[in-house]
Order: sequence, then C-alpha cells, then structure tokens
Amino acid sequence: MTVSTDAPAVASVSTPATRLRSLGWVARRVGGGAFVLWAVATVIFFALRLIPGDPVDAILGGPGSQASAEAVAQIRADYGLDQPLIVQYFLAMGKLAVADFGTSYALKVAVAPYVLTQLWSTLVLTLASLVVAWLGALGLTLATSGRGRVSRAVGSGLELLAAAVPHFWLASLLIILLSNTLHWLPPISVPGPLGLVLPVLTLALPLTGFLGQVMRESLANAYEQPFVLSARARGESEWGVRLRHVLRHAALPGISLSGWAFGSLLSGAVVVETIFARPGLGRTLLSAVTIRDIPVVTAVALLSALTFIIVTVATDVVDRIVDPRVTEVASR
Amino acid sequence: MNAPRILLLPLSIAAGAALLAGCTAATEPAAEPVDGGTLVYATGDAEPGCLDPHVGGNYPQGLISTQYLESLVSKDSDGEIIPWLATDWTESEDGLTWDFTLRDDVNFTDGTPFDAEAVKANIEHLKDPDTASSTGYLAVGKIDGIEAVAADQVRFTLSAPDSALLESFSQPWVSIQSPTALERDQATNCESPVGTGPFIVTDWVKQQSVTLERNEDYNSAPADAEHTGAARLDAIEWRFIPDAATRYAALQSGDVDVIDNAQPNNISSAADVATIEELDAPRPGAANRIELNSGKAPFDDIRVREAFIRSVDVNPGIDSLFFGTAERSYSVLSSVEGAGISTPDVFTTDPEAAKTLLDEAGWDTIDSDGYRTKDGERLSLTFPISTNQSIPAEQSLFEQIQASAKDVGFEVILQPTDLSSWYGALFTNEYNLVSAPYTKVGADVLRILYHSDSIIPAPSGYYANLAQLSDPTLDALLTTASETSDASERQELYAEAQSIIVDGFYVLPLYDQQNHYLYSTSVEGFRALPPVAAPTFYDAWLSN
Amino acid sequence: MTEILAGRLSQPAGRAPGIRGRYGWLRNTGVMIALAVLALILTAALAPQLMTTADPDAVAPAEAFQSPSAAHFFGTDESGRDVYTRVVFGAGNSLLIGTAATTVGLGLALVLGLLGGLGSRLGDFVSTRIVEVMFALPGLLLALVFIAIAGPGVVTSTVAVGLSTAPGYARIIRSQLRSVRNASYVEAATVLSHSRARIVWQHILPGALSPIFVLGTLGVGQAIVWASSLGFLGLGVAPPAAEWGAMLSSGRTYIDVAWWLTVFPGLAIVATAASFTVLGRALNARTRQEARG
Amino acid sequence: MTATPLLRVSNLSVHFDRAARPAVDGVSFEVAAGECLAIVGESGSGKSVTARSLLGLAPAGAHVSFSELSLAGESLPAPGARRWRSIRGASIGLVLQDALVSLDPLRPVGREIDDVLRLHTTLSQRERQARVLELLDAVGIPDPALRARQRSGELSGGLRQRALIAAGIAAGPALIIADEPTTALDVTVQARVLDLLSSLRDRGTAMILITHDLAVVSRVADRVAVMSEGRIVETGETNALLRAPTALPTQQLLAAIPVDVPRGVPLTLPADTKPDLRTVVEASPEPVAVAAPVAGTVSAVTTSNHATTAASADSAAPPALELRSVSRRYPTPHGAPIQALDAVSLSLTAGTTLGLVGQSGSGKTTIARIALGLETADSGEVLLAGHEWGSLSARERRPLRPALGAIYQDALSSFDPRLSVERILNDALSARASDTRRSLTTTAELLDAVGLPPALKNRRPLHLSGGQRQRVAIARALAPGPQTILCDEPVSSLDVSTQARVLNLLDELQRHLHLSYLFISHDLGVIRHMSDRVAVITEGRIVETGETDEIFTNPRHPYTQSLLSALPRVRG
Repeated sequence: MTVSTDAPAVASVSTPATRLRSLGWVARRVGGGAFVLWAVATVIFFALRLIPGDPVDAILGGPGSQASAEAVAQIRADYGLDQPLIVQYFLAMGKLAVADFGTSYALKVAVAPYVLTQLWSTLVLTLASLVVAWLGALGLTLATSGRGRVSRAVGSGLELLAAAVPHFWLASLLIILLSNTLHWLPPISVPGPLGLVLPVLTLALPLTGFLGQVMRESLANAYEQPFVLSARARGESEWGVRLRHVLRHAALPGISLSGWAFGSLLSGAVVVETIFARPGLGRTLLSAVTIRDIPVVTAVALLSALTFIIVTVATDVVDRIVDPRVTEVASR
Repeated sequence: MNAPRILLLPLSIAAGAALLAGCTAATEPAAEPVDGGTLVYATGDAEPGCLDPHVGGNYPQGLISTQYLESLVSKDSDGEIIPWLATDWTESEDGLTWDFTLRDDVNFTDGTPFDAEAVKANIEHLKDPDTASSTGYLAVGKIDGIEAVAADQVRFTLSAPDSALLESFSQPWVSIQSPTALERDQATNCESPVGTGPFIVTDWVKQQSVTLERNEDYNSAPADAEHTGAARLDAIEWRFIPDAATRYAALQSGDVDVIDNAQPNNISSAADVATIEELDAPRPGAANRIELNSGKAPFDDIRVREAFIRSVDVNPGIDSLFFGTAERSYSVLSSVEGAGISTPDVFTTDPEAAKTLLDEAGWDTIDSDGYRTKDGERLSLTFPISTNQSIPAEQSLFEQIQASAKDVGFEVILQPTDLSSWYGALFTNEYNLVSAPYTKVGADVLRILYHSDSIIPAPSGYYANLAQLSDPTLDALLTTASETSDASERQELYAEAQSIIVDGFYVLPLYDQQNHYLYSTSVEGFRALPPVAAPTFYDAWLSN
Repeated sequence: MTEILAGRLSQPAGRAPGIRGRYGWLRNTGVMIALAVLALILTAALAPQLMTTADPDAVAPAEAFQSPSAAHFFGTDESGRDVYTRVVFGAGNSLLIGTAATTVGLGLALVLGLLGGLGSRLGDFVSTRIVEVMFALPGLLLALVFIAIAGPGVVTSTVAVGLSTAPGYARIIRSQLRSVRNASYVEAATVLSHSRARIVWQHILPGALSPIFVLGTLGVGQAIVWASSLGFLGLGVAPPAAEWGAMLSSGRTYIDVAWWLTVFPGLAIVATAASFTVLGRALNARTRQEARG
Repeated sequence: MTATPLLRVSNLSVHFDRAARPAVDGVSFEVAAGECLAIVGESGSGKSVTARSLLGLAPAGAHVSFSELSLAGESLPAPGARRWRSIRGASIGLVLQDALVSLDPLRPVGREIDDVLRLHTTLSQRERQARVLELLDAVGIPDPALRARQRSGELSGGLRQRALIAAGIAAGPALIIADEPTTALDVTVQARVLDLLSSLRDRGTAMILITHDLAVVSRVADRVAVMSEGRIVETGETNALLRAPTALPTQQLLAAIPVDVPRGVPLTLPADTKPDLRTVVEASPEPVAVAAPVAGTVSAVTTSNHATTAASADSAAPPALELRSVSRRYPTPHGAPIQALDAVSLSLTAGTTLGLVGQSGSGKTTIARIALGLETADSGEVLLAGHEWGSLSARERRPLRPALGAIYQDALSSFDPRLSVERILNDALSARASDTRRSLTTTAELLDAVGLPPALKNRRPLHLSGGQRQRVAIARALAPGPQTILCDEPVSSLDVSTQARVLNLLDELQRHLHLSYLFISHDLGVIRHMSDRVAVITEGRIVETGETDEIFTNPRHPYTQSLLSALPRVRG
C-alpha cells in the first residue's frame, strides 16, 4: 500500500542515537568483512588443493623440477604438506588469522611484503583507471548530453563500442597508434606518470563506456526532474544546471557501481599488467596460479577481497555524502 | 694454457664475428668503444623465482646469472671448451679424478677471494637437498668428492667417468658463487647472489626489473672476450616483459635496447628496420622436436609411429610461420652440437605410405568423421601444449600438423595448458605427443632424454624420456659415450645412438631451440655466450 | 559487466514516456542495426555453409598471411586458413560460449537469487553471504583457479565465465524479487485472499524474473568479450576450433605483419557485444515501459 | 486594479510536435502589480504550459507564438535567448508544486536560495548568506540557520514549500508564478502557505497562481481565468466569477467540489444537463464566509437524503469492522520506537461509511494495513463482521478475506503491470467465496457496474486514464463479493471532476450493494461528502468520533477545530 503523503520528514542531526547507529554500521561492516575474508580464505584453500600438480614442484624451482627424494621429503616436512588436509587447513587459517601469509613457494620470500608491493602498483593502476573512467564518462556524457541528436548519438555510440572492446585488443591498438605510430608514449610501463598512461587508458576506456551508458541514462532522468525547471526558472545557465544540479544526480548510479567496477578493474589488471609489463597483483596472480604458488595465490585473493571490501565501503560512504537520502531511506 | 689462449684471442673473435655475420650481416667498421650508459634488456622468459641458478635451475636463471656469475670453464664459438675461472685441468687415466687449476687473482664482489674452498662450497651447495637444485644437481651428479688441494687447486673424484664434466661446468647452473654469500639464508641469496661477474645485482623490483651495476674490479673475462678489465656499461636494467608484441614495440620505441625471444614475424619485420639488428644464437642440447610416446598405444607400434611421421609435412609451415628465421632440423640434437647427425631421408612425407602402414597395423577402418579406428577405438592422439613454452608460431605449426595428420586418419587433440597442468599431463602419462625443450651443453643430453633410466620419475614426478624409449642397446651406447673421453670415439657412439632413435620413429625434429635476439644498432659488442647461448654484455657498449 | 547495464532494472522507471520522443530516432536506428548484425551472426552460427563454402580448418601453409582480396575477403591467417570462413564458423562457437556462460551464470544466480529473494531470513542470509564472497573474489581469479582445477577447454571457459558473472546476476534477481515482493500489487493480491504460493507463482516470479531475458541479452555480449580475455591468457578453447576470442588473441601475435588477423575477429566481437547491449537495453526500456508509465 | 498592467500576454499559443491541437490556443491576459491572477483548469487544460512559456521554459518540442509578451512594458525575449537568464529569477520568480522534487534533493536549501542571489545580485558571499537567512525567516521558517543547511528531504512539506517560495522571491521579482504551490500539502499547512502568498501580493508583487483548486483560488486570487482545452473560457473578478459562472467548464469545476455538498447528492452532472446543475447551485444557500451556518443548512439535507442508506443498516448486526484499542509501534534503528497507533478504537456500522480523516503521518495508513490484515497490531483487537480477525494467522485469514475489499490511492501500482484488465478482474473473481451473492460474477458485469465499456478489458492499466484505473480498482475490489471495502485515499490523485465521478460511483455502489466503507482521506471535503460518521486521527490517536454533521458543525476537539478552520472553501 502506498500512501506517499505519509512519508515523515527525517531530520538527520547528529544525536547520540545517530552516532550509535554509525557505530553499529561500522561494526556490521567489519564483521561482514571478516566473514567474507574467512570464506575467501577457505574457498581458496580447498580450491587450490583440488588443482592437479604438487606444490612441492613449485617450492623446488617450479614445475618439472628434478629434485632429489631427500629434497622433496625435506620440503614436505618443512611446509607441513605431509599433514592431513584438515590439519593443514586449521594451521593455515591460524596463520592467516594473525596475518602470517607465509613464504612464497617460488620466490622464497615472505609473501606479505611482496604482495603488498604488488598491491600498491595495482592500486595505482586501478584507482587511476577508475578516476579516468569516471572523468571520461562524466565528460563524455556532459559534453554530448545537450540537445543535439548527432552529438548524443556519437556519444552513446562511442560508449557502446568502448564497452565492447576486449582489453587485450584495445591495448594492442593503443600501442600501435600512440606508441609505434605517433611515438607519444612508451609501450611499456616506465617509471613516472608517462608510463602509466597507456595501461590506464586500456583499463579505463571500456569502463568509461559502461559508466557513460549508466550516467547518460541517469543524466537524462535528472534533466526531467522538476528541480531542473526550478533552477532554470532562477536564471541558471545551461552549464550551471549541468554542473550544479544534474551532474550529481547523474553521478549517483556511477558511484554505487564503483565498487563493482573496481572488482572488474582488478580482473582487467591481469591482462593489462601482462601486456604493459607492469608489476602488480594481476600478474602475480597469473604466474602464481600457473606454478601453484599457494601462499601467494591465497594472499592475492585475500588482499583483493579486502581491497574490494574497502572500496565497497568507501563507495557507500561517498554515496552517503553525495546523497544524504541513502541514510534516510536506510533508517526508515 | 692461459697465455696461448690470450694470443689466440683475436682469431677467435674473428671466427665468432664471421659466424655472427652469417645471421646479422651487421659488421660495420668498429667505432671506438665508449664507456658508460645503462642498457635496457627485455626478456620474455619467465621472471626467475630466485636469481641464484643453483636453486632449481632453469633457462631464465641462466640468462640473467650470466651477467653476474661465472663458471669454471666456457666454450668458444667453435664449441671448444676454453678456460674461465679455471685456467687448466687434467683428467686421470681412469677418468675418475679431475684436477682443476684456478685463477688466483679473482675476488667475489663481496671481497671474498675465489679459491678452491669456494669451488668446494659451491659443489656442496648444489648437492645440498635444502638448496633444491635440479639442473645443477644433475650436472654434478657423478662428483663424489671435492678436495681443495691448494688455494688454486681443486680435485674432483667421480663415481664414474664423465665425459660431459667440462660441458657441465660451462653451464650457468653450475656457476661459482661467493661462499660467504652462500652462508646467508636462501631468500637473501636468491635476492642478491654474489659472484665474480662483470655486473653486480643491486636491486630487484619483482615483476618489473633487476638492476645490474658494473663490477669496477672485474678481471676475470672469459678467454674469448673482446677486452679485459671492467665492463663498458655502467649498468643493465633487466626488464621482464612477458608479452612478445609489447617487447618488440618497446624495442621499436627505443624504450629497451635488446630483446630476447623475438617472434619470427617481428624478426622478419625488423629486417626492414634500419635501427634494429638481429642475433640468432640457437640453444645447445636437443633440437625442438615432437616426442612420440612409445610407452602406450597406439605409438607402442612402430608402424603407427612411422605412419604419423610420414603423414605430416612440417616444412611449408615452418617456412611460413617462422618467416625464414628457423631452419628445419632433421636431427635430435641442436645444430650447435657437433655430434648431431642430420637424417632428412628418415623424415620424408608420404601420406600414401602412412595409410598403408596404418592398414597394416590394424587401423584399417574409417569412422564418419574421417578418423581411423581399430576395434571400435579411434586413432586418437593427445598432444598437451605448454603455452608458457611453445611460442604462438609453434602452436600454429602444431595446428597444421593436426590438420595434415587428419588427412591420413589421425585425430590429434591439441590441449594448450599452463605449465603446471602440462607437467601434470606428462607425469600421469596422459599424452601421445609432446614437445618439450631441453637445454644442456653437449651431446650427453641424449642420455638424459633417451636412456631408459630417464623413464623412472624423479620424486617430483618428473622424467625426461618423454618418448619413453626403452632400448638396452641404446642405453649401453649412451652410458659408454658418457664415460668415453676420446672425442672421435664418443662421436661415433652418439651417431649410432641417434640412428636408433630416429630409425625407431620416436621423434619428429622440427628446428633448433629458437633463441633470437633483436637489438638496437646503438648497442655494440653484444654477443651470446656460447655454452647456453645466454647474452653477455661484458663487451657491450652504447654508441650514442 | 551486465550489472552496470541492468543496475537500473529494479528501479521504478520515471521517465519512460519522454524517452520515446527524445531518443526514438537513435533508438530505432540503433536497434535496427543491432538486429541486422545479430541476424547475420545467428545465420553464421546456425548455418555457416550458407555464408561460405570453404573449410575453416583447411590449412595451406603456402598461402599464409595473404592480405584481404577477392579470393579471401578477410585475408588468410598464419596457416593459410581463410579468415572470413573462420570468422563465419567462429560465430557458432563464440555465441555458444556467450550464451552457455550466461545461462550458467543466470542459472546459478537464479538459485542464489530465489533463495535470497523468497527464502527465509536464514536463506537470505546464506545467499547474501555467498554472493558477497563471490563478489569479493576477482572474477578472473575465480576463472583462473577454476580452469586450473578443471583444465582448459570450451566447457571450462564457459563455466568459468559463467561463475564470475553469477554474483552480479544474483544480486539483481534478489533485489528484483524483493521489490516485487513488496510491490503494492502483491499486497493487493494478498487482500484478494490468494494463497502465498499462488501469489509467488502468478505475480512475484513472473514480475521479478521477466528482466532475466534482458539480463541474458546484455550478458551474452559481455561473456564473449570475457571469454576472449581468457583466450589471451592462453586458457581459451582448444585449437583448431574457430572462435573469435582465440582468433583475436592468436592474431595479435602477428599484428605487425597482418592487421586483418585481429581486425576482423575483433570487429565481430565488438559488433556482437554492442548489438547485444543495444538490444538488451531496448528490451529493458520496453519492459520498464510495460511495467510502469 | 491598477491602470498599467505589469505583465501583458496577448494571443499566446503553444504547439507541440505531432500534437493534433495546440496545448495553448491564443491565450491573452494581463496582471498588474499587487494583483493575483489565478489560472484554473483541470490537468491537461494548458495552464502549466502557459506558465512555463511566460519564463521561456516551454517543454522540449514546443513551439511558442504570441503577438505580445511584455513585462513592465518591455518585450520578453524569444524562447532560447540568453537574455532570459537575467529575467528568470530576477524579474519573474517561479514556485513549483511539491518542493520535495522541485528543490534539488542533493543540495542544502540554503544553497538553492543562494543561487538566485549569486546569479542576480552583486552581494558578497557573506552578505548572501545573511540574506538567505533573512529570506528563510521572512517566509516563516523557524531556525533558519539550521534549515539552510538541510536538504529538502530533511524538511517537512510545509517548510519545503516555504523554502521554495523563498527561492522564488529571493531576488525580489516583480512577478511570481506559483504553479500548484499547495497541492501536496496538508490542509493546515496549505492555509499557512496561502497566507504567505497573500502577504507577498499585498506587498505589491504581482502573482499568477496556477491551480485546479477553486477553494484555493477563492482564498487568494483577485481575478480568475478558467482554462479548458488550451483556451481561456472565462475571466473575471474572483467573487463574481465563482458566484455566477457562465462557462460550462467553470460550472463543472465548481460542481465537482465535494465540500459542503450533502451526503448522497451526486457531485457532477452530465455536461448537457444544465437544469440539474442549477439545482445544485440553488441547493447551496447564499454563500457566506463563515463555515458553520452552511454546514448547518446542509446537515438537514444530508439527514433526509441519507435516510435510506441508514435505514438499510441493520442496527442489530455486528459492526462490519471494528478496532478495539489497537496499538502499534514501529522500531527505528537504535532510536526510540515510533508510536504509530495508540489505543485506536473504531467501529464501522454495517452498510454505512466511516470517514477517517487525518493529516500526513497521523497513522491512517497503519490503520488501513492493520484492518486489511497486512500487519498485526501490537495490542488490541480487530473484528471483521463480528469475527475475530486481527489475531488470525495468514492462513486462517484467507477464507475470510473475500468479505473485505480494498481500493488504494495509487491504483496503477496496485495492479500487476503485466496483466490486462480482464485478467486482473478474473484473478480477483477467482478469489470469490462460493456462498456470496450471485451478481457481478463476470468481468463484463463488473465493468458495467463501474461504468466502464467492455472494450476496455483487453487494455493494460498503464494505458488507462486515472479515473478509469480507479474504476477498475473498484471493480476488482467488488469481484470477491465483499461486504466491506476499505478505501484508502481513493481519489486523492485525481482531478476534481474525475474525483467527483468516482465518489459518485462509490456512493451509488454502496446503495445498490449495501456496502460498508471505511473511507480514509486527508481531504475534509471528501470525508464530509462521503461519510455517515467521522473519526479524526492525529499522532496515532483518534481525537474525536461522531456523526459527520456533528463533527463538522460542532467540533469539540481543538485539533478538529483547527482542521476545519483551515479548510479552504469556495467563497463565491
């Protein structure tokens, strides 16, 4: 039953109750996050044991190792691989619980600092891509959302194509165009911002297409809202209407999708890092899965999950800042 | 032995240059070498997990460690063993004792002197299970005892004569590291191994690059080097660029100076680029070949093996896919192995003969898909392909083989997989065809690949005899050869062994293990070090 | 990526009447083009013999790397195979992967979504957690691990792609079910004394699941793009099967000598994915218009 | 009326692409400073398009033409001209309806008001801030400093509307166009907003008031222009025009107003039956400003007219629906629970109508949901025709449900959007209990009963008009053969004339089918017209219950009194 006039106005003033509410929110988020991490760790643990191939190979210099029997036995004992699976599981979880990710089978280094370095590199790439995709989508929609049919068609056509291009092909095309033909940019990741341009473009363009499609629609929706008429009636210019009013509304669905988008960027990073020879989580993951470097795969999975959780929470927070209605609806 | 070698130096350089000229034709009048600069090297090989090639021991480790580690001996471009850290050596009559004289004026880059104790520590390090050495461990397998007779004298006692010992010692996986450094824990030694080489590992950014800086005190250049003293380059940035297209693009754009694992089409198009040159340095050991698994049906029948070899014609494919950069091989061994015998007559294509052979072998019915069957079972061959090891051109070649074998009635099932799954398929004997590269210096590689002992899996499941060739005659030949120090006698034994392998249709040789480098014309004095064709930048300099 | 496009499915449509006037021109032209492209591709998938007489797997090394000509519209590949023929025959495989992966993803999502959208609080809790965990694992990691376990191949790639799209679908289905469950017309049906089962069957499920067709349409194109990325990582379909993703990634190797090896399969992927998106969005707009003014 | 009009509109027409007839067809009028002109008409009459055209903001696809459009003697620019930007907000202010969406929900209201100052004044930011607070204070918003920082969603409807007015007058425009400024507001709030607008006019601002509500018009406007189908059909001084309407649309509008029209008297009459119209007008005695005598006069009529209905009610029968001391609380996250209902007792006598009146948030909807068995009360009893009802489980309730029907405010969303009218009705018919009466057993009969042509059965609700939808909703409610129907704001979202027809239908059906109605509305006029007894609810409590006439003539509770005094009436 909908009686719209019955909706009470909610005043969101900071009271002890609201503060308590945010505390509860934080607690729920932390609890939920911890659960997800545990579940990811468990899934990964058992999934990796299902993969054919002996982890001992990874420890002994990669697949195809011809290590001696002594070496193999030594490694099995050292890494606890001779224990029953369930014991291994609890040992592994116990270590993970205290953030002990162990030693990489292949690299022989402590996993945590290693993977964290890679994470940093991937974060730079993905966050930059997210920002670029965001700005690109906003720019494209704002620039082409005017009244001209042609510009609108061109805008949505570009978005459509961008969203349908596989990353690895796009990367090749960009290298050929911007690097080999125009000589503007290095085709590999080099230190400094210049080396970041092509990888970020590759990763950001398809996302720009997706976000653009969503924003275009919400922008069109926002234009139809009475408050736009109000603003125009106040003498606001067309760009004033766009930037001061419509923009935020158009951005909203984009913001709530950013968590998801970030997840997809992490996946795309594998391809982009491989092509542009960038260090990062994606490449680490690819090579670790290839050689069954279990501690590294586990750490990458957990870190990706953690990052994803944090980004999701962050987008929620941004969402609440941009759109205070979210809080109100949630509390209703 | 040292002095005459130095006198001979100009000659061997000339010989090397002539050899290289065959491939590159880029012998301009040499300008005056200049010092300084950082060279960027981009490798397409996997990033090593450990920079110490004793640990595990694969080709990527060999490539990079050549820049900072040195071996007791090396090879010149004619395949002759030449002195390096060892100046002289003698083998006892029974072949069981070897005495090596070492250079007494060399220090490791951490200041530790290079001496007999250091050599002893290295061999022991290789044999220590904790090191988990694989390649190096096998190479020094026959060494029973090591004795530091004097500071510059070391004596090896062997369990059996080993004619391949010198060749083994020339490999980077048996290179000599600072005993002080080896004392450190393995993780540290993997990060920064310490040797006597012209460069020093100073930094390793995982997934990105290793930085190598010049060893200012370097004085142990191999006998065939162009100059003496420290290297000319200030540093090398050793980048890992797994994607071949990107690697080539980076070379074109000038962001890197040298690339390895150049793809055939890139080599072909680089021929038209004035600023890029090519260096072709085939790897030693076995040629790239397809092994026919004789350990299970249907290849346990020689007629089926022969029918397969008769049914496929790889030459047109190699021509088109490799753009003339790879030459068809008719030998099990690499063309750089002097012992290799080329037998084109064995590997002729004749689909009609193949069909007849299959009819004889009982595969005489043909099912609706055009494949031959016997007792209701399809003539089906599983062919796992390692996407990490087979380059795209090779994978395409396999597809062509698949297509032409189909005309005769073979169903070839290509299974591209990652490295671990690929080994998994081999270890569980779930293959009929496989192509596995194997690099080892010397014809002794035949013993590793085709001696029946190599069918017995290592504890990790690994075995090298993927044709599962088990022939006592062959075993005897290979064992004898490995214990025979007379070169010509050994040559004969290996020739006989090779004829058994090829006449039994256990292998289909394709081409040498491809090892093409492309480099900018601004790089001078770059060459591949003969033992395993790894690049060496000791003599290299940047002309602008 | 379907979730992005379908993200607004569950929202009440505000503006639909305006859409028609404003975007009618573009939409109609776009949908016409998309339908034409899809018809072409479907023909290629179902009856490739109608569009080419050649054998997609016939190698002819001597004819390798020929540029597009009258004899070979799209040129020949590294083994001398006709690229046009392979693109035509590839439609079947690519569409199969796309649709099968989407079906797998939607099927799994349906189970999770129904559990979450209609089940008890416990069911909802369980399904929400599962979806959260699946979301937190990067799709490619899921796919890589799954392929490592099951070995590469068409089926595995399909399931792997399906797996990684499932959480997005599940979330949409759940929220859709929830919003329909709370819709006024469901309460109205309750007031009319209909049984719970009847309401679920007659009102909630049809109302909530009608977007599945739209989701599927949007998803197929993306699944094809996704599967091609697995091909690039060397985990795609087994040769010699003609499949666009595999063709594109193997053609990329020769991009400096034979541009046509990537351009045509690449265009096929982009055209297909874009057409599915256009069609899906049009269907979505129609569904929403049907549902609300 | 002053000599020189501030705004002069002459021969204004607006055409839309592909539309058969113009939305606005040669409209001319003038407004003087300090004068309020009301433009009245039903939806679709062209009044809003007219208003927007005056700001150069006609919707996309509109073609505007006029022979003169001038403000203070100066011609207004052509549509799309840049100069409009310096006129909008500065010379002409616009106040839209429903400030929840007319103010940007994502921005603080202070910023919205500040925009006008930023665009049209040279004040510094600090000065503007001060001015915003002054404006908020001037429109009667308490605690302006706090409110300026809040967003429209955080304000109540009245405050929102005032904030919107503050934005409209911020730059001191000579003319204000107010488009349905009070439509979504509760009656008491509406009264205060109208007072505010009046005071603006009194201070010399010219005003155009767009509305469908003649009661609002009679309260504020000096002159009235009635629009129908894009034309102005009648113009005149407010009192004169309302007293003696000459144009048919005006007469229909007036006739459709339920306020003060006695129980049982049909609200609208066929357009061509003028005599009946006259009857109604004559039946209304001399209009006076004071409410009480009017109501008193009418009450006699009501009693007599309604005798039949009341007589048919079996006084011995148990109440059709009874709530006994029902309470309901809603938890809020981590806050004190909201007491939505506090010991509410209601009794609906069989065959009669009980009107439940209250403002937004008073608890009306909660009562409806509990009565319908969609929610359970925390305490208290609910009886349906004397049977226990409130405490039953969902399963036990089902067999009893056909006895109780419901009609909702938003008819469209109460229909499964995929179903045609026929399927909707069949679906409802299948819920029919077997022992109920034998009439109205087919879709055709149902459609006929609610006055819809049978051809409509294949349409989907989406493609029906608002009135048709509500009729389908009524038909659906009738299908199971209920004795009691709960009407939750059934006419609130309809135009006056449509509303009148639907109310007539409900009245008629009640007589024929001996139905009992629990009639929930915020609209006192509708309640008075429809109810035998009235219950007044505020803050979850029933403050007064009694015979309709008793309540309206002699309200005892202060809250009821305040409601009645705020009720706008047409003062002809």
